[in-house]
Amino acid sequence: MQAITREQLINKAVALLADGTVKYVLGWKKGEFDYDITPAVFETAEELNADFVWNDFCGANFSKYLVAKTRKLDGKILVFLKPCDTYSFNQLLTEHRFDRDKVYAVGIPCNGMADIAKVKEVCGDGISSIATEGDALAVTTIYDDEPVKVAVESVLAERCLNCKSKKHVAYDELMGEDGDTLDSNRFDEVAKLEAMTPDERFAFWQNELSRCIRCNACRDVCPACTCEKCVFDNPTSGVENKAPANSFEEKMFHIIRAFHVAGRCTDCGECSRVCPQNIPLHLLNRKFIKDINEFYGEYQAGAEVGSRAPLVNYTTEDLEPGEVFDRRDTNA
Amino acid sequence: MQRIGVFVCWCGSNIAATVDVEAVSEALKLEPGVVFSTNYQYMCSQAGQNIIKDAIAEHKLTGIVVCSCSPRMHEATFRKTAAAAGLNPYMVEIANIREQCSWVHKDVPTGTEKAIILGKAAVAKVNLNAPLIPGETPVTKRALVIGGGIAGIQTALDIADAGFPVDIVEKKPTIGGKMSQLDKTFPTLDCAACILTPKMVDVAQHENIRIFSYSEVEDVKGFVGNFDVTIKKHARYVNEAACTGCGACTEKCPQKKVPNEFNLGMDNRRAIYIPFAQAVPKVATIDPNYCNMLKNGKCGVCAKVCAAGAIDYTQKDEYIQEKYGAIVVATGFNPISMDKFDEFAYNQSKDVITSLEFERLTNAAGPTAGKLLRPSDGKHPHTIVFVQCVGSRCDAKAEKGKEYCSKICCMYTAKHAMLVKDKYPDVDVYVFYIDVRTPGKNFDEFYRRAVEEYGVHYVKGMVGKVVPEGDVLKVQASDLIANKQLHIDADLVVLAAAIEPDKSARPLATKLTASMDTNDFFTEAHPKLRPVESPTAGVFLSGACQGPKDIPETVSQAGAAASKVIGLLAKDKLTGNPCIAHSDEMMCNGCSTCERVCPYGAITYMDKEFRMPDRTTAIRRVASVNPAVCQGCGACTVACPSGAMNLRGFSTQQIMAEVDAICK
Amino acid sequence: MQVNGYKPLIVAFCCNWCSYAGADLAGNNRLSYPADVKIIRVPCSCRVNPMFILRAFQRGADGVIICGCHPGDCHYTSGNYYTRRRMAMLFSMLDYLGIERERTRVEWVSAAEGAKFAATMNDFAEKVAALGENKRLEDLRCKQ
Amino acid sequence: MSSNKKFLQEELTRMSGVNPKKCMKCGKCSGTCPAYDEMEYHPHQFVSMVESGDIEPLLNSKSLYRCLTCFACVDRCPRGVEPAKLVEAVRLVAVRKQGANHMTANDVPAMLDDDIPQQAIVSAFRKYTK
Amino acid sequence: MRKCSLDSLNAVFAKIAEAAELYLPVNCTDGSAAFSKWEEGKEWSNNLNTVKSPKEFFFPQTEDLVAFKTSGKNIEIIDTRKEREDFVVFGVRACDVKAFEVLDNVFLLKEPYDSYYTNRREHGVIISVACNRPADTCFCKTFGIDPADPQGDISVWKTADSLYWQANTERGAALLEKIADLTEDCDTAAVDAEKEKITKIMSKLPLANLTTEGWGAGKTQELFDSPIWAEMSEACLGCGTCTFVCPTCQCYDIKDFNTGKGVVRFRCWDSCMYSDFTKMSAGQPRLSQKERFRQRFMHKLVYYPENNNGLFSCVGCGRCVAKCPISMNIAKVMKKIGGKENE
Repeated sequence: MQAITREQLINKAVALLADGTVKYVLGWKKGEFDYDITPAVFETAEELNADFVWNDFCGANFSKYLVAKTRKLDGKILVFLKPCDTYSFNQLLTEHRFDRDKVYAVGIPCNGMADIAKVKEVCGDGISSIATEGDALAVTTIYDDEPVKVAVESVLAERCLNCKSKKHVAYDELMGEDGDTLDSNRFDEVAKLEAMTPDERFAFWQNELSRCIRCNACRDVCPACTCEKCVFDNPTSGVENKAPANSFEEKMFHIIRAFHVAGRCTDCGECSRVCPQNIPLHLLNRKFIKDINEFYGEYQAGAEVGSRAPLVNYTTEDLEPGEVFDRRDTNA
Repeated sequence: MQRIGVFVCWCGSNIAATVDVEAVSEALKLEPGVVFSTNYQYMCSQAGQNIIKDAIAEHKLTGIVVCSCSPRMHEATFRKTAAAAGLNPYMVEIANIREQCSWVHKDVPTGTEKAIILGKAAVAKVNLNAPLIPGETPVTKRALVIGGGIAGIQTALDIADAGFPVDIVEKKPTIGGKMSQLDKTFPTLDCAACILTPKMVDVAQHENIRIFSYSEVEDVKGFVGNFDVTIKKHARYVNEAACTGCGACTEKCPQKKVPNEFNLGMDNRRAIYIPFAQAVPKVATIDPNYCNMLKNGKCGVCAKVCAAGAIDYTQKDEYIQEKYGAIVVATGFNPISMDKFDEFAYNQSKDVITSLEFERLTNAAGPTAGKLLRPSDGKHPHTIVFVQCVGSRCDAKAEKGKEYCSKICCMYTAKHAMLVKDKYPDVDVYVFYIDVRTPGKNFDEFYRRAVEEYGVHYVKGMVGKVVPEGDVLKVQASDLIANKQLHIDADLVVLAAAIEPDKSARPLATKLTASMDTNDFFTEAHPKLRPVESPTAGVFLSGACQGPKDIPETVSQAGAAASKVIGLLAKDKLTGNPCIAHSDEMMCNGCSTCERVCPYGAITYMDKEFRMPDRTTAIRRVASVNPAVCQGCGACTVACPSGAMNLRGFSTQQIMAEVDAICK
Repeated sequence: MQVNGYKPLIVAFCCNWCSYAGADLAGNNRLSYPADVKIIRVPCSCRVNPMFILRAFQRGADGVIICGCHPGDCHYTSGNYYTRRRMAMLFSMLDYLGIERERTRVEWVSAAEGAKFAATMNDFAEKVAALGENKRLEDLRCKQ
Repeated sequence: MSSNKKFLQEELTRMSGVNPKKCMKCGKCSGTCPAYDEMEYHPHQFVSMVESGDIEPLLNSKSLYRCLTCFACVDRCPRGVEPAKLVEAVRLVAVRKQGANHMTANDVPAMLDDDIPQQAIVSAFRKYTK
Repeated sequence: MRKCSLDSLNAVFAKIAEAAELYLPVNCTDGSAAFSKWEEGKEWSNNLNTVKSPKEFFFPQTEDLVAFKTSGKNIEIIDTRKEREDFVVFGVRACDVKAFEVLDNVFLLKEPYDSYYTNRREHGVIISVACNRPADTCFCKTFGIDPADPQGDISVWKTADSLYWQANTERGAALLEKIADLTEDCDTAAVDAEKEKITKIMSKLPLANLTTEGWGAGKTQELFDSPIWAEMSEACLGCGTCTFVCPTCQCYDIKDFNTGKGVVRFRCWDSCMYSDFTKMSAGQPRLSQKERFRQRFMHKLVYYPENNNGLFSCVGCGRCVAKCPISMNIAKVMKKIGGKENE
């Protein structure tokens, strides 16, 4: 259950529309089911009242939409930002990717978002409705007469289980209580992989990346991937490629993508959320984040606007590329 | 599609001995775009260049590949050749089949195979070359000389005499540098002050020269022809224009216990001081670390005695902005610290001194008014031991001294020995040496005179230790020729300390983006062919900042640096390197990533209206590269995630084509 | 260079100011190193894009080495510092994906270090040859 | 150089870790040596003779047992050559030969003396024997 | 009709695999299912659907078309086609079987036939299986597909303890013959009961009442400029997930890969959602995401039926519904038009 209610958000949005602060509202729109929620732009109170939703399935990070929306829209837009979204928001501002003056950011607290795949693992397919009842979800399927109660806690998305921060780092207005940054265990999985032998690691990634269908969902949803044109789509870049023709190209795409967002990735986890093949792409990004923290000092992309990302920075005392391994080997 | 000509050079037998040049030119004939391929004994010769020129005309070549020696050697030559034949010089690529092939591989099949691959890579690259036209930038006709020693003075005078304005920045209150501290100069034994001070006066009076003494370079921006320099003028608490240099203040100042750095601390000066009688500018300076007025507001004697009213306790550091077309570094040297050489007891006995201290001791203007007296008790010494190579020629691992030979010690030690014997023939003088190095006009003759005419004892061997005992210094040394260990009771020991670049050089190099070697000597653009230029365009080197030098050498290098500066300032416009970064605006995200890595600040951003792919228009922030500022390192090209940044001459596509050609 | 009968292909990216000149010096001094090493001249080691490295592996390279000026000596003052970070990160990632770490290397070679250049290439070629063919980052289409 | 000499030379440089070629023949080692006058061959000669392969005289010289191993030469050598380590290595080669011990246990009682710490004798015994 | 017990399934698979390569859905490490070549120890997944549809067997994501080898300035053209070995795909759902018909209409309707597709089609035997547990995202019924009665060379029904086999084609019959030893004749009673159960479930599905009303041949003029496209495509990321998991999407791009020694010309799936889809020298025909979004749904629900006797090129498998990163999908689009536009 989320701390702020749908009604509170709608009231806020309606009020800001009414007093002319904003002309548009970027929010979550209800879908066919109770969990297939789509980001949408609302312009009136009627639209909001009819279709706006706020529940445990509002995972989408709106920050990236601001790049296109502020460019196109003729007025100010209200955006609701969960704590993790605010990091992407700041990172995009650092990179001058949208016009801050055209955005009214409302920070909203988040208790973590549920992963529908995990719900289905518990309740099976054929869900006809999901209702929030306190800290649980009441899931009704066509196969069961009685709704199954599932604790939200038990079906939280991986990124929410390893939430790094409940603190908003950017907003014009904050609703509800602000939280703190958290000590998460988000690097445990990375460390587990690091502890494997190279052969095991190779086998692990071969298995994961071989499922890639190059749908580009990870890239297209990523708030760090806002390039006007991605090098992989650009025939003149020399590395254009459209399909994972073989295991090399799967790796090429994901390594280069991770490298391009290294130091800029806020670890919002959208890439893994949207991957149709459930490839744990966040483990690539987190590897870079972990390395950055260990090699160059703790750095959280998006924590503040204008910070200098580690890969566009240096010290004269940085460790040598060869020492990277010595360091890990002695740690291990 | 290009029409490429391939020219394989034999380099006599340098290439042809290990590379089948015929096979290379034949193989490359089959590469895409190649319409002509040949080989010749010496492509760089006039005849070879004519082959290229003729082929360009005959085969209407749009690009050429020369398989020859390193591009560092003859790229410029072949570019000129191409230009002479009407081809854009940047349509030339060199395959380095000499230094990186024929010279490092032994057998013909291996060499030939590799040469063909290197040739293919060059062909692949030239297929993607585009004609480049260098940009032009104006030149600010003013030079900056950093350092006012003999190197800086000579450079400044030469430039100024050619009619260009010059500014000298000197961090001490006076120009003159180390030479002003010397007594006599080898090999002619004329007095340093007699030959230096007229030059200092020339500088002071030259209409084209300004002196910023007691000043340092704070910041350097810009690039060759267009440097923007901030000079920090330290507050000297004396109005320079008003001060007449009468010296009244320096006599009345009650603070008498300030170690006199000009005499290396062997005597004292006042808190307000003029370093030496012939100082330029001859202006007093208040030392804020000792001045009672500045420290606790109690005193003000100097202001009272100053007839000119030049004292100004409220003076602040001043920052001066100036534009320069060229910068000459003349930051000089210092003797190294003797702290790590306990065996010579430098820190234990006042009678163990460095050679520079010895210079002051024999100088008529020095602490003893030129009388050779022991610093400890002012007695006349009877036995003097000179130790050479203290801290020079050391192993890097020993971490005590410098690996290089300090070059000047052999000569000045001979000079010192001779000066002693000249004034005090009764003194026993020993010089311990490893080698006596005297390559220079009249140098060896000078050294022989010390031995033969003056009877200086030159001992091949090294002093192992010096132990102060009572009022003598027990010197233990080896005499390698006699195969004996010597024990000498000396009254004075003089250490020929190694010299090192001034400490200000390293931070200055960073500001100038000029490179240095591991010893903090500035690196020259080419050790033989461009010895007075730094690799950073527009930055020149004069004197000991580039390596140990004696005065004649320093002066000649100073003149050489000046002539380079004059050559630069004589131009109205500079043509730049066209191999620079450029941004594809349609691809650019305006994210500032490239700006953050650019070491030259060459990238700026602007908001521009664009027609987007979906036919809408949008205002986007995009990067733009200042072609005059960009030096073409390519850091931005990798930082740019969208690949909007590319480097002309080393484009992503060209490098990938080379990779592909090599790997196929 | 052959180890167990395998002759590797090595791409060396050398910065124009130091390492390329170091390679030239190795040539001047006739210090031999395996012909399997093919040098690509770049203005600065910071011009080397990770894409070039992967590209080389794709096209059949067995090892890629990047040579630049010693830290602090970059002709462009800071280029090799960026290289150092970029490559530390990239190599760490490649290792994370299970790709043999010995296939990639960064080495600082000055224009004066012809001997170091040759020694580095000999050592690198030997280590790469010992690994055998690059299987983990290969593109079979390029090997047909 | 004969193969035996060469072998001995390599053995000595390997054991000592000293590269005699680094010596620039300044003589500072001998200049600093407190046992100079006791030694037939002086520190710089050790370095020079090992470099030239002229090792036999060193092996037979009493100089081996006059070196105090005070390491003054090691500390002061500007080239980092470390002559004392070379002397030590030559000494080891000498005493390792069958019957070439410089001291025997029988020599010890005669040396016992209130002025010499017993430890010095013990360490000398260890040093001069196999 | 033949039947075998679920316990003997492994033996049956082994028998089939003797005759031809056998593929079937197996569980992946992440809990989803994917078609995989059967070998001893591999178990048939309980999942309703695989993430990637079985269209891959006939129309793989990438396939080489032809190769060119260069030597000097000569180019040699190499036909890289190879006759496909016989293979069997087991466990294809009714919707996916129907999807083959959609693909056949594209690749095999008129000469020149697509020889790559034909080759695979001729060598593949499809064993479909009825859906005991349809999911909330299923809407095959909308397109007249009956998951209780799947088509294919052989249809299979699964009950609590047995598997029932029925051959629909000669190829199917021939294959059933090969496993005759492991199966026994039976009547259709159990299957009929199963079918009834499935039909009942189908009526309870959330999308059970979704119809194609308002869509189909001849609707181009009416729907093309509808304002819904802008609204529905608002959040579309322009990724290719929907197209790549879709069993009927058949667009591909042809690309050349320079191997350094020549060129491999290959085709790979393309997505109309991509900004460079069908890009030509003059640019791409659909400039905005709205236009690209519209293209996908108009193609499936209007243009394709117009050219193929009313056959829709959506089979209601629900993959895109489940996988769209922003939960925009064909069901929402159909409802929007079917609901508001036709009121």
